[in-house]
Amino acid sequence: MLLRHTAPGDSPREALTINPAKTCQPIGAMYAALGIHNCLPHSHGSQGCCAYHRSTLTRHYKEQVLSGTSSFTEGASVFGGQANLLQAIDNIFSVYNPDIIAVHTTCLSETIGDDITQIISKAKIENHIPQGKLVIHTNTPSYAGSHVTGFANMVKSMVQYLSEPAEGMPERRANIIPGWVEPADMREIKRLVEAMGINYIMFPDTSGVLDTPLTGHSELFPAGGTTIKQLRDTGRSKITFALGEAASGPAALQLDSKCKVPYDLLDLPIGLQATDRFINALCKRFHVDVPESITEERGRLLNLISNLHQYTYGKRVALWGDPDQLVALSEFLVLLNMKPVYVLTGTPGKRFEERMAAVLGDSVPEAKIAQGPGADMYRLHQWIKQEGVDLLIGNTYGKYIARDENTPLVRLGFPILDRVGHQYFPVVGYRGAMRLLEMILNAFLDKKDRECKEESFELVM
Amino acid sequence: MLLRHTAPGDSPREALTINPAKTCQPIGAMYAALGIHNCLPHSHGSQGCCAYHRSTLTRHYKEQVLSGTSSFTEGASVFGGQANLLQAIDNIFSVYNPDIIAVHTTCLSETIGDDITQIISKAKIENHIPQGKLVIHTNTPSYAGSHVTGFANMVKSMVQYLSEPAEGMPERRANIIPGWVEPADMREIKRLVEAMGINYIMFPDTSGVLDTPLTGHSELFPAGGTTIKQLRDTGRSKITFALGEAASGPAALQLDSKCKVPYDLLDLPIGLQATDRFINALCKRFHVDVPESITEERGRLLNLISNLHQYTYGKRVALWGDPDQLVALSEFLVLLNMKPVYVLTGTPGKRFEERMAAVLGDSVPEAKIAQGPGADMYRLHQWIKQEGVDLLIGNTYGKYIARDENTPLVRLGFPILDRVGHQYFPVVGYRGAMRLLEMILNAFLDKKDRECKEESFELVM
Amino acid sequence: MVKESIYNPEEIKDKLVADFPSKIARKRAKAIVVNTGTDETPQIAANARTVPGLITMRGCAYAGCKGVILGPTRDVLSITHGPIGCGFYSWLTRRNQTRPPKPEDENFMTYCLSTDMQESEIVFGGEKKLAQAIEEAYQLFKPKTIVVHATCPVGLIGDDIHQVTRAAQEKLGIKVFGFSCEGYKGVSQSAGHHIANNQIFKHMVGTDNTASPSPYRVNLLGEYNIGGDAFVIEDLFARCGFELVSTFCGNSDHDSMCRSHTAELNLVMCHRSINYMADMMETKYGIPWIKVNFIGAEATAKSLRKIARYFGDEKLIEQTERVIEEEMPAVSEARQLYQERCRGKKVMLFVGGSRAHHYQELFKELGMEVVAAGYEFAHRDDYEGRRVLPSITVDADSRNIEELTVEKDPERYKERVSPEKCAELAANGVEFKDYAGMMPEMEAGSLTIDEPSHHETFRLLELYKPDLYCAGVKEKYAVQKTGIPCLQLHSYDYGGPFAGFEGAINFYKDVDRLVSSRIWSYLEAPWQRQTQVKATYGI
Amino acid sequence: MVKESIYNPEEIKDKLVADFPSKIARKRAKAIVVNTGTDETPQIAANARTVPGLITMRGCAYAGCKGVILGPTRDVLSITHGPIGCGFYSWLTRRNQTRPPKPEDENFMTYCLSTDMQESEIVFGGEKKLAQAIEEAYQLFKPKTIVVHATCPVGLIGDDIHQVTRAAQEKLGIKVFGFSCEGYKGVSQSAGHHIANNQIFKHMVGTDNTASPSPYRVNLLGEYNIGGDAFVIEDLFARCGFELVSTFCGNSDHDSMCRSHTAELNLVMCHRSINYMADMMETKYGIPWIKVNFIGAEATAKSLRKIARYFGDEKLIEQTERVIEEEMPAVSEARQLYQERCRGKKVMLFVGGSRAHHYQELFKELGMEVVAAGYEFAHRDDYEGRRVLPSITVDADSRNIEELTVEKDPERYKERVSPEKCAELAANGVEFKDYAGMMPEMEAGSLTIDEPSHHETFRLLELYKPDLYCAGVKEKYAVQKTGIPCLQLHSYDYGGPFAGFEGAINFYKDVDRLVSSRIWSYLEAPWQRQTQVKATYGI
Repeated sequence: MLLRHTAPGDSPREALTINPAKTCQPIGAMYAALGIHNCLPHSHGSQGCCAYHRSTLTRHYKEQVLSGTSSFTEGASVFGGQANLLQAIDNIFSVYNPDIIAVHTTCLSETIGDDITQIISKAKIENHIPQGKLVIHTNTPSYAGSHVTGFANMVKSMVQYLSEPAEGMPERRANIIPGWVEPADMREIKRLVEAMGINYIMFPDTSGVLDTPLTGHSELFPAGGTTIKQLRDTGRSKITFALGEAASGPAALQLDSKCKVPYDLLDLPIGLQATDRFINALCKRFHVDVPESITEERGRLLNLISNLHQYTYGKRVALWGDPDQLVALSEFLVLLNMKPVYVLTGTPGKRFEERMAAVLGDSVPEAKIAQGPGADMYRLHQWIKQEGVDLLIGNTYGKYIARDENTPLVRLGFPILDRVGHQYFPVVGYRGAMRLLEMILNAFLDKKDRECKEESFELVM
Repeated sequence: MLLRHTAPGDSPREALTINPAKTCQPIGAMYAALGIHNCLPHSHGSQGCCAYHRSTLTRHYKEQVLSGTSSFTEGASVFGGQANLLQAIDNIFSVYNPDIIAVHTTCLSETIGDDITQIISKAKIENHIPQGKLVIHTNTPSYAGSHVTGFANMVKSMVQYLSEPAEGMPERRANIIPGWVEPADMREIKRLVEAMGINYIMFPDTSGVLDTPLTGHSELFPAGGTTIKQLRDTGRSKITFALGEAASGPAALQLDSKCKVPYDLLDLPIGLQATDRFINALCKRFHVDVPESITEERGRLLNLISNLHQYTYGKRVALWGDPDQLVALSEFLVLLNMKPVYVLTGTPGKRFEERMAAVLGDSVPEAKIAQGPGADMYRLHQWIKQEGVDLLIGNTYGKYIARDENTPLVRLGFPILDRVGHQYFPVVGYRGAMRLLEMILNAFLDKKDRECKEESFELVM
Repeated sequence: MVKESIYNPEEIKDKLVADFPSKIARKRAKAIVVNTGTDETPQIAANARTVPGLITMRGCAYAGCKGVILGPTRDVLSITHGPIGCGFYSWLTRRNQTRPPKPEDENFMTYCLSTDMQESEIVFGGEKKLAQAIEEAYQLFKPKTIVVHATCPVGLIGDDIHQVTRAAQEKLGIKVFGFSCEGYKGVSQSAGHHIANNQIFKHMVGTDNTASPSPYRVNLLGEYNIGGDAFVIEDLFARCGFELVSTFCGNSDHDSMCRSHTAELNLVMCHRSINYMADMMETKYGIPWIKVNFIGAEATAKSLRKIARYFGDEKLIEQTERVIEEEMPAVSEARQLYQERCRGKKVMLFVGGSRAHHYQELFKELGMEVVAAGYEFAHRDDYEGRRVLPSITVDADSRNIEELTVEKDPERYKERVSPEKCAELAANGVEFKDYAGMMPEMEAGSLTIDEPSHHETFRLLELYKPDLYCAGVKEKYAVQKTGIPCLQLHSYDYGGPFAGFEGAINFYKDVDRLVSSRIWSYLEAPWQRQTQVKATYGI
Repeated sequence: MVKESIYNPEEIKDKLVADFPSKIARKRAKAIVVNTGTDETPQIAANARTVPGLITMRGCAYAGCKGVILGPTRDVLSITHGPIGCGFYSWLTRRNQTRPPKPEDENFMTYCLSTDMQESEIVFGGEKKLAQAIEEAYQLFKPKTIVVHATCPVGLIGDDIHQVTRAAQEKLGIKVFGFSCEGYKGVSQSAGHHIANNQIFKHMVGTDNTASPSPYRVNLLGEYNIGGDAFVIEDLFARCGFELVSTFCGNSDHDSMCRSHTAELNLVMCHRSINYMADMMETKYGIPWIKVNFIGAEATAKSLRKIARYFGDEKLIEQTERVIEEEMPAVSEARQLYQERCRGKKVMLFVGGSRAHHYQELFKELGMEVVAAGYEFAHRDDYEGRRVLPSITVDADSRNIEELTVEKDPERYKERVSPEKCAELAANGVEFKDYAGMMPEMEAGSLTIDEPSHHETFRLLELYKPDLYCAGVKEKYAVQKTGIPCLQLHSYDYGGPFAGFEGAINFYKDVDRLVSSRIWSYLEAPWQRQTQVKATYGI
């Protein structure tokens, strides 16, 4: 047993987190910043943070992930990081020449109280920032929230720094804040919006940045990402669709209050119902018809669900990850008549438990939901030890539980370090839901094929 | 052991086939006919054939598969099936009202020598065929060739019956004969051709027929399929791209000789190189540029291959299926530095062994290739018993070998009876190759995760 | 529950055939019957030729012989003589499970053997290739028995498989025989059952006189162990104290079939496919037979009690009651739970030659209403009861299936039950050699339809909008496209077992899954609903 | 093979820094050195601060302490005191394998324990939470030892982890101690190694005097069992007859580290990360140390021979030779095969603090040319040899890492080798307390670059177009985008082991895989080739 010291039980812990179901803010800010075209993220703190974030993102994407760091030493930690950041801004613009640097803080710089707004304005005044170039920042203290918070903060900062209000009528155009999803998911959301014939700006957009082709040429800044012009224009769009309350809500709210762009706060379009609501919102807000091709994709998803229903019906699932994913995914699993009995996120936040109760309340009254402090994978495993599940859905760290408990794992969420596909094949939209369902079915059917008695080995399934 | 009576060795057999790697012609003709819009396939023979073909196709697609049958009784078998076929034509048009009936024969009607051409002309003369309706046929004796031959024959018959030569200059348009691939593959080929900006007719086209949405309404004839008008127009296209020599070659040849439409005979676009050749052929013949989006897809495939190479390198693979698939797939596997050591098809034909030798000759000199009589899955298993492989790639019947030998199976080919996905997610084109690679990697990595020693259990892969 | 009947069943009957050409309409109308709810059943046209061109559920004689009857016997090696297709399609596609006593014991069910006839054999004859194939099969598998199945061309080109198998038997010193089950024989799978029964009776039954010491020896006939049904029944028999000599043909093996004539009682499940065997064994060996049904918990209890009562041993009867008592609480609990969710829902079932009848038991237990049912390959007696047998006319298609002439075995015939005892048992519910048929047991106003075509099926769905439809794989996905769930009663949607008490619970669950599945309420997209509203209110 | 040198290395050096602002260019130029191919090596700037804003390979002190040094010890329970990130990122991300003797033995390596500091602790202090966390960890895991790792804010807010751990030790009755390895300490991981070494030496080494009876007791220092390297070495030691007391820190456990002072010889693999320990153990206990290298078959043989020669026992020497003889044929065979495909190819390696040196052995065995190399977190002596130690100036960043003052242990100090013997052994190739450094062993004209930034890396790739690049995960995929394969020398691309004879063969294969992979010749699409032709010929 790989996790041999985990015993069943629900022993209370007040101070100790074991096997977390979250990580810290800055990595989320870095991921979001990568979704701006020609942007170099910058980690203001010790260089270890930056190395850790780059490594984790790289392992997840198997892609180049670049970021600057202020490389604090003990001196900087004591006397403040202003000099380091100014020097970094100089060096980054002269050596790497991005259009924009997106700074996020760390627990180190937050603890010592570096005022980034002030440093950036000093940088401007002292001409550290070349003409036409930009530096923006967000505060991402690692000791508050989680990686999701960091993502949300950086997206909100894009609005704060860049969005410009319309002078007259807004454009007939949608802002799409995709939330923390994969490049392939962003591509898929764009495909759907384009198929609806709706003009849009997606931000951030990591497609074309973290799923780049192998060409024989290395690009510091790949072709993808939301341009600065687009970010400015977000203030002149007619409406914002914010997908995922935790990751996209704050930016949408900010855009409303700064530029008076109203917003629809929607779930991530994972699964049938959330995608329905997304498409329907597009349809309503822009008075366009849904093209037959999308309705057909929806129908193919329904078809697949109806045909293989016997393998999902009544199955108990444990899931962990980020609130936005968990809510939409749980709703989809319930549609498949599966039972998300254990759902847990390390990310704190107000609405998660309420939303989960709404999704699971009637259908899976026995479900255990946990969030924030103490909601870690050790706890999840303890629950599983008390009463097992048929399936695990979550990030790669679940593989230890999967092996110990001989329970199949569908990899979804962040980080996925040991398989490929997540960056290339979407799980959002109807097509994404089909992929999800395929993964779930394969998990069950592969296990059955492997373990059933010989007399129960089936040719047709 | 599920196949406990299979022993290693290469015992010669002259008369007995055990666990075939092919099936009979009519099912291929039925599948091809389903790719015509508003067409009811018709099986001229005993109703058992039709039931078997419909069941097998249904299990593969989990979709409605409709076909008429002449429902021979002993009397018809002795006195000929003309009366049955005429009655069937009557009934089909009056009850189901298709635009066209596509008749294929069976060993029964072939053995008694029913002359379908003559029966159809009698049906015309005697007004069994309503105005504007069509009946076409192909001869598919089950005792010759295989299901692939049957498919090729029906596609060729479409040309023979329907293609009309151009009166003046041909249209700037391509005919695409996709070969025996899945609806999703046909969709993907169409997407690529459309992205190139090339006008085309694909025939047959089972997308929209065997991957239909669940809507609450049942359609006798779903929306998809090549229309009769399109089939007529194939004779007026500038060129034919025939994908897969065995399945698409005969129709292309026929179209050339009947309507003087020249053709490029290409491999199925499975894997990098075959897709390259397909795109390049489109590019050359139509003097169009390849859009950046396709080049990027190609680059993403390359990227994925390069990143996960350590898991495919040197792996021994056994594969079986249809010649067109095997040739292209083997070439792709060699690119991945894998070793297709056993490759086998029950389908007879001239060029397979030659093509395979060209693909594997230098790279995998130890490869065993077999075709036609004696090339069955019992033989394949005997080879595997002599020296094992790391991976099986083939249809569902391979699962028995997979379980006995504890060797992972990637399901590809026909029929796939125990998993979903093949009808919805393409394996052709660059995106399809990424899916193939994902399936191959998952097969290896899942096995490693399951079986490795605890100390070798890896978080990052 | 008040039954709502929106339509008059006679009207529906008319609607079902309204689109057919008149000749076909007349023919099909005879196969559609409105049930009376009494023993007075109207006559139904069954076992008739399929109308060419009408999309049919049916298969062929080869499927009935090789697929159904021979398929489940693990250690009889089948070779299909013909082109490759027939062997391929019948390769592992039925879910008849098998469990050899030891892991190394013979099990050929995973193998598909074929002569893969080529054009030259069609022209010059395939006997030589067949003979060679039998030898090769023998060398590789060393089976006790090899059987050969003929496919369509074999009969037509005049290959004499019986001659070839006789010669092989002599040469190899094992049992080798053949089935002339060409696909064009008869009008459905049913012909193949008959052909298979005949040859098994001739070549296997009675070839080994070793009898078990237990006095309570039974054979189970017409149980094919789909999804493990036979395992459940075997377990019940063992716990009750019945000695199962042989099953025809689920989880079955060669030797037990050869000893099957040593049984004291034959239990017939699927009458349609196996009645030949029961009758012939009665005539030759004096083994009486009773109809049993292990589909449905009540039916199972009833069947077990009948068997125990037949033997009359008090201890046996007591033990049987104990087993039923052990099983029933879980069944009742499940039934109560699932009844709440299923009661009153409408169901149709069109499948097999006895399943459409047997499964009505389970639907009754769930409180569901069977509004229409029918078989795929049944004969009139399966619908109307055995009493109509004498009035069934033998048509051309039936006539060419061999009827064996069986006589009392001079040495081995034994009267198990005296005529007096027989009457006494019958009075106690143990009726020999009889079955009521499906129609008398259905509600008045419900429909019985023999082998509905695709067209009739979809008219039925439109007219009734049932909550559940039961059929086979060819129908399942087409039916579901209409938003009505379809349960495969051939393959149990790859679930099961459905037999016995355990099976009943599985079945309740599966039916609940199908009818309560959330997916059916999502067929319309939100924007489609809006469009409708717009359309209705002219917005 | 004639070496082609298109560029003058001095020119290249200029090109590498040409795009930097002049101040940075001057600084970086000092970290880039053209090798002389002799012992006369120029001075290199190493262990210097990373330039803010330059994209760096480096990590932090916490990573060096918790990740590298403490990570591989299975039964010492680590708690990260800080916000959640540091614990999360160091959770199982190094491939240091572990193999407890029994399946139920303690193994905490799969667990990530953190105090997950929140804002309130930043404001009001985290000591209370830490104390509570230690207790909770003790209750759940009942370990022998708990250690605490400080992250950046801990030092800043003034939490005294040593005070808290001392109190916990008293309360719980087990060993509890802490590491002040805040991420901002020093300039790289290296600071963390030092901090870790100090505390392990203070709290663990020498706490158990139980010695094994074998006279050939050694410790292996600076081997972290990536991909199972230590397993290979352990196996070789066992076969040669060396008794491995303890490894710092691969496949390691608490108790053996506590007994490590009973060894007769310390073997130093990664000098950079562990030299502190070797020196302190020598001073305190008199254990001499030699530099060994098990990367490369020749290097492995040489190292094994050195150990055997140190002990001087003829049987031991003989047995060691026998082991080498057993292993070499397979190595030679593989080397011959892969040399054919790899010889002459150019490679660069930038990784670690000794790996970039060790792996040159393997590339030499393959006949490949190392055109540039450098470390990520090394000091000058790792480049120039131990002899430069006295000339290394201690800067502000190094000065704030504690240097322990160690003295001879009055009771346990023992001279293992007399000065005379020492000289004699040195003459025979067993040189104590010394290592040559990477630069003297590299070819003239090749480059040594300390911690190249992302910019320099890509200039190097452009200028040299090497056949293989070796670095870490952050570099791998970026490098491969240029069409040049990259081997991760931290994680072995998730393969390995690469140590010893077996590891050498694995390495040859992997390098061949990378440089011979077919994919690199397909980077251009056919239509891109055509475009080029068009462009060239103006078509």
